Amino acid sequence: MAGNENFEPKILAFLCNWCSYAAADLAGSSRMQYPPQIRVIRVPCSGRIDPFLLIRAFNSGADGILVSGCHPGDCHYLDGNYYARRRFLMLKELMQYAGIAEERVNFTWCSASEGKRFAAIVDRVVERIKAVGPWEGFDSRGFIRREEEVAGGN
Amino acid sequence: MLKVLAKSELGQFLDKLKQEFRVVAPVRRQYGKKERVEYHPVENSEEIILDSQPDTPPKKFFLPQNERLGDELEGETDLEEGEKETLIFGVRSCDLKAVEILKPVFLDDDFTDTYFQKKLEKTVMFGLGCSSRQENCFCDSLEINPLEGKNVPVNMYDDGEKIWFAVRDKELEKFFADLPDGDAEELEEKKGKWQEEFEKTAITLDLPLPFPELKTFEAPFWHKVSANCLGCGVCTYYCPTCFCFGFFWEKHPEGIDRWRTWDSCMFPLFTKHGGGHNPRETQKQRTRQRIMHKFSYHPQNFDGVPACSGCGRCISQCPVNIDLRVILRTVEKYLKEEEGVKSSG
Amino acid sequence: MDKYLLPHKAEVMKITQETGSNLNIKTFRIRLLEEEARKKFNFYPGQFVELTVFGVGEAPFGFASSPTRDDYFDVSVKETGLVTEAMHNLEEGDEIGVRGPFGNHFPYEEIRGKNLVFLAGGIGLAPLRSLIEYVLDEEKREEYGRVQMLLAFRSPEDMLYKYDFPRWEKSPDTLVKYTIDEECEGWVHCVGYPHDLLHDELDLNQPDTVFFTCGPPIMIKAITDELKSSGIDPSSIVTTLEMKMSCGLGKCGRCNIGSYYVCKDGPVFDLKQMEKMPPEF
Amino acid sequence: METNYSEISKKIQEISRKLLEEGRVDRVIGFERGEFTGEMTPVLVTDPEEAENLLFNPECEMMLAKYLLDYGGSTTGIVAKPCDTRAITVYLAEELIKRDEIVIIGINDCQGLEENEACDECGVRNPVVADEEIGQPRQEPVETDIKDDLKDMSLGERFAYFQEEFSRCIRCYACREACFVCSCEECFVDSNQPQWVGFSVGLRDNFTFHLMRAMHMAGRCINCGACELACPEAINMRALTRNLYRVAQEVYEFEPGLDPEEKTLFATYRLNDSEQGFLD
Repeated sequence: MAGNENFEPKILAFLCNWCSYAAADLAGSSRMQYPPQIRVIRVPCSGRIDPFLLIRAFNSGADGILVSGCHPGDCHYLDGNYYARRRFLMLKELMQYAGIAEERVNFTWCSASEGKRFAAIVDRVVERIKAVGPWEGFDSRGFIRREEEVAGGN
Repeated sequence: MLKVLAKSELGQFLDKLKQEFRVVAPVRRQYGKKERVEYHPVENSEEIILDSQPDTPPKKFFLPQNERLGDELEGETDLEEGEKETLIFGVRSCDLKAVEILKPVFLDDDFTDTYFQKKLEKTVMFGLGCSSRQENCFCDSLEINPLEGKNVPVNMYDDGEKIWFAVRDKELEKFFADLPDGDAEELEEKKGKWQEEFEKTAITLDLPLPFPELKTFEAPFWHKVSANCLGCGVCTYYCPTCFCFGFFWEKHPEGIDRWRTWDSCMFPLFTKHGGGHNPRETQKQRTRQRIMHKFSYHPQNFDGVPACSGCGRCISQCPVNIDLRVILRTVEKYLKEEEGVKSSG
Repeated sequence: MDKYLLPHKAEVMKITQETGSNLNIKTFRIRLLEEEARKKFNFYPGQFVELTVFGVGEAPFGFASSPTRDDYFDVSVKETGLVTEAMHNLEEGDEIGVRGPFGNHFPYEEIRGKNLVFLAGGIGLAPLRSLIEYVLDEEKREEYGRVQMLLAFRSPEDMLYKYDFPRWEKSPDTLVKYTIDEECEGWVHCVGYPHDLLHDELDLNQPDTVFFTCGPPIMIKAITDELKSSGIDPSSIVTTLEMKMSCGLGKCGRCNIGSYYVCKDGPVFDLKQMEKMPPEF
Repeated sequence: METNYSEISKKIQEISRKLLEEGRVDRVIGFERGEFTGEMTPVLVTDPEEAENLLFNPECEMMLAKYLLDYGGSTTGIVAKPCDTRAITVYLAEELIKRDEIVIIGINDCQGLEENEACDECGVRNPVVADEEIGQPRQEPVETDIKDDLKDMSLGERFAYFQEEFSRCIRCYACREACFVCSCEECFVDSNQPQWVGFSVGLRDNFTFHLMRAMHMAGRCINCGACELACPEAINMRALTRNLYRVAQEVYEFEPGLDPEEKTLFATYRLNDSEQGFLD
């Protein structure tokens, strides 16, 4: 899967309302340039993100995901991101073991004042995902269980 | 017409059939450490297994687990023109009976399921008489003859060295013209021996079909026979006669496809209302539904024929080895006792 | 070839908001788009249709309007699940899929000349409305005897088809009574559960009366028990059963109760039939 | 020394009969041999007379712990292999069952089961918790490793491997039902609001289902192998959960089902938890 020059990845970004979402805002209002391929979903806390949502993103055809929450110790709800950290690490291991490139599954921390960092992170994530190419889907081998079963409609 | 074929020549014979048919047969597959026999299109005649019951029934050829019904707005899909007929090579009596059980369900007068009908019309089945009892089968307890498949143009027998073909259809005779004739007496003798073996291992079930509905329904044993049931759908998905289904939808850029998929009465979601109420909430109720549907409700609607062909797959595949025969025994015993109480009182 | 498993296209002509409280019910007026299909689409009171919200799913709904209105039909939808929620988000003019009509119907022929009593609870009035409208239709009215109704609702806000009531009340030889669960300000009709009020509010002693009841399962149970204990013949108590239904053809198996498939042999059953069924509804 | 299974079975029968006769339990969950199949099947014994049907041998591959969830509010005796006791420990840690409602008949010095490959990877050979013990506990520890037969594959090869495996899935949910971890009141696949995963048996939804399932297992799965044994299509879904088990072991030094006082993996955290692989 070589990187494709014209490939515009679709990236879902789950951003914590209290930090990374504000950072994205700051990056915007400070006129910092960052790639437009991310679709932002605002969440109340990184600890509130069900890993199922992230798996589901790939089911629905996202090329990659980015989750960004508050730095450890800075959680608005005291320890949401500590719980999230364990979940995300396990999810990352799971996805990679199942054969989904780790470049597609990105986690980071970003505070409300780090607009510049946010722009840089998005840059990096887009680069990483471009490098592994488009996500072909779990069903890149066809929809149905065994091809021969549908072969003649029989 | 009775013909014989040395097993070593099976490949050549199948090549002849393949010119006109898409030939499907039970073949061996290896998954990890587990070995299975499944119906697949034949590539190599050596992988064909005729001496062991396939783990999956041939139901999928008429009622696939997933079937595209058509676009929601555009209409039904048709089978592709010029498609070869499918020949299923070696279908045992139980599975043939299962197809006979499915027929009146899907081809009734009010509503003919064209999807099922078209597939059935495009399929030819060669029956295979059983020469030995399979792992958990009990078709002879349900008055099915394991040696003689019904409604098939060709019935085969495998005696280990040769395959015997009893050809009953004139049109198919051309495929068998080159083969040497079989000695009918020799075959009868073999069949007699196999028959004896079956009789020795038979389980006699004296079941009043259909089961009396309310009396069986309210019987006290249902909790006991379902206590170890996990609630998975294996028994229904491996059953050659289970036909319950559901719909699902696939959105794609060109439209929305409606698919039909198997569903199972063993799942709680099967009967759960949108509002949350579930008429069959417990595993006991769902197990009872499965048994009662097969042996009481279905025979009531279809001339006393139970929706079970005794293939035994639900027993062999069950993760906790629940035995349908034990449940039937329990029902039989209970009904007899009830009858006894009634006549003496 | 008739389409059994795929829907016909139809349009939502009109949407009426029925209730305002937390019981969110809307009535949809639906018309098939294809002329050909519309001509073939003949339904009877008590039957149901499968409505598809494209891309979301399909759910069964009983007809709530009289088949004497040629062009269209009404269904009333309570917001409970995925499909009903999607329906509530539809707007007038939107497309919708229709399969049906399915099931059996109220014995509208057999009850000619008889006295009728309708006992409805909440949205259970919807399938009965189809029959009520049929019976009260100006052309049909004289074919039937006395009509009495006891319509029960949780509260005045939960009343549906309010706009029909004046017309029903004015119909000859017709008695309409209303009740709510709890006393509330400005309410001038009865208060209490229908099975308690039956004897006081309605005249049950007429010969040759057929009872139709529909509502929450617990209400149906209470009413049928009450009627039975007053010595009414179970075969003249008619109700509709609610099961999860999917195919509408008596195949897919989920609405199976005993040897019946509710979607094909029902949803209308009389009490005599129901007493012989395994109690799984 | 050879394990004497008829001896163990006899002990189980004795203990069960006593428990039932004395009214200490309402029922005992154990194994019996099927009348026609000749295979072992879980059974619920309520009558002391029936206790003699209870048997134990290396064919008793099913996990019995899950049946405990059905009988809250009454007392249940359970014939427990060490893996069953680990499952019970997880249930106790999560307060799904009450300790005083169960009587655990634990089997010491477990030799593993005939067909279960997971047994080769299991180091827990004595019950973690038991009320009645059968046999002598094994003293010397068992050195085992969680195997990883896919580690030499490339990313793409692993993806293709799992696609092949999951393409066979018929979504009968035997893996879910056989698994003691799957104790949710409503499984995520049964939920339609939100609908996490489609109902189709297409590869896309199958793969998603198995990923979600594995994620739900993380930190609770004890790698008992029940899922794999239950699967009629012989799908190697344990590869995913087993890997997460190993990661939890290596990264968090966490193994579920050994201590009822310990919180499960995702129910707690440490300030200095690893951030391996996070973008800095």
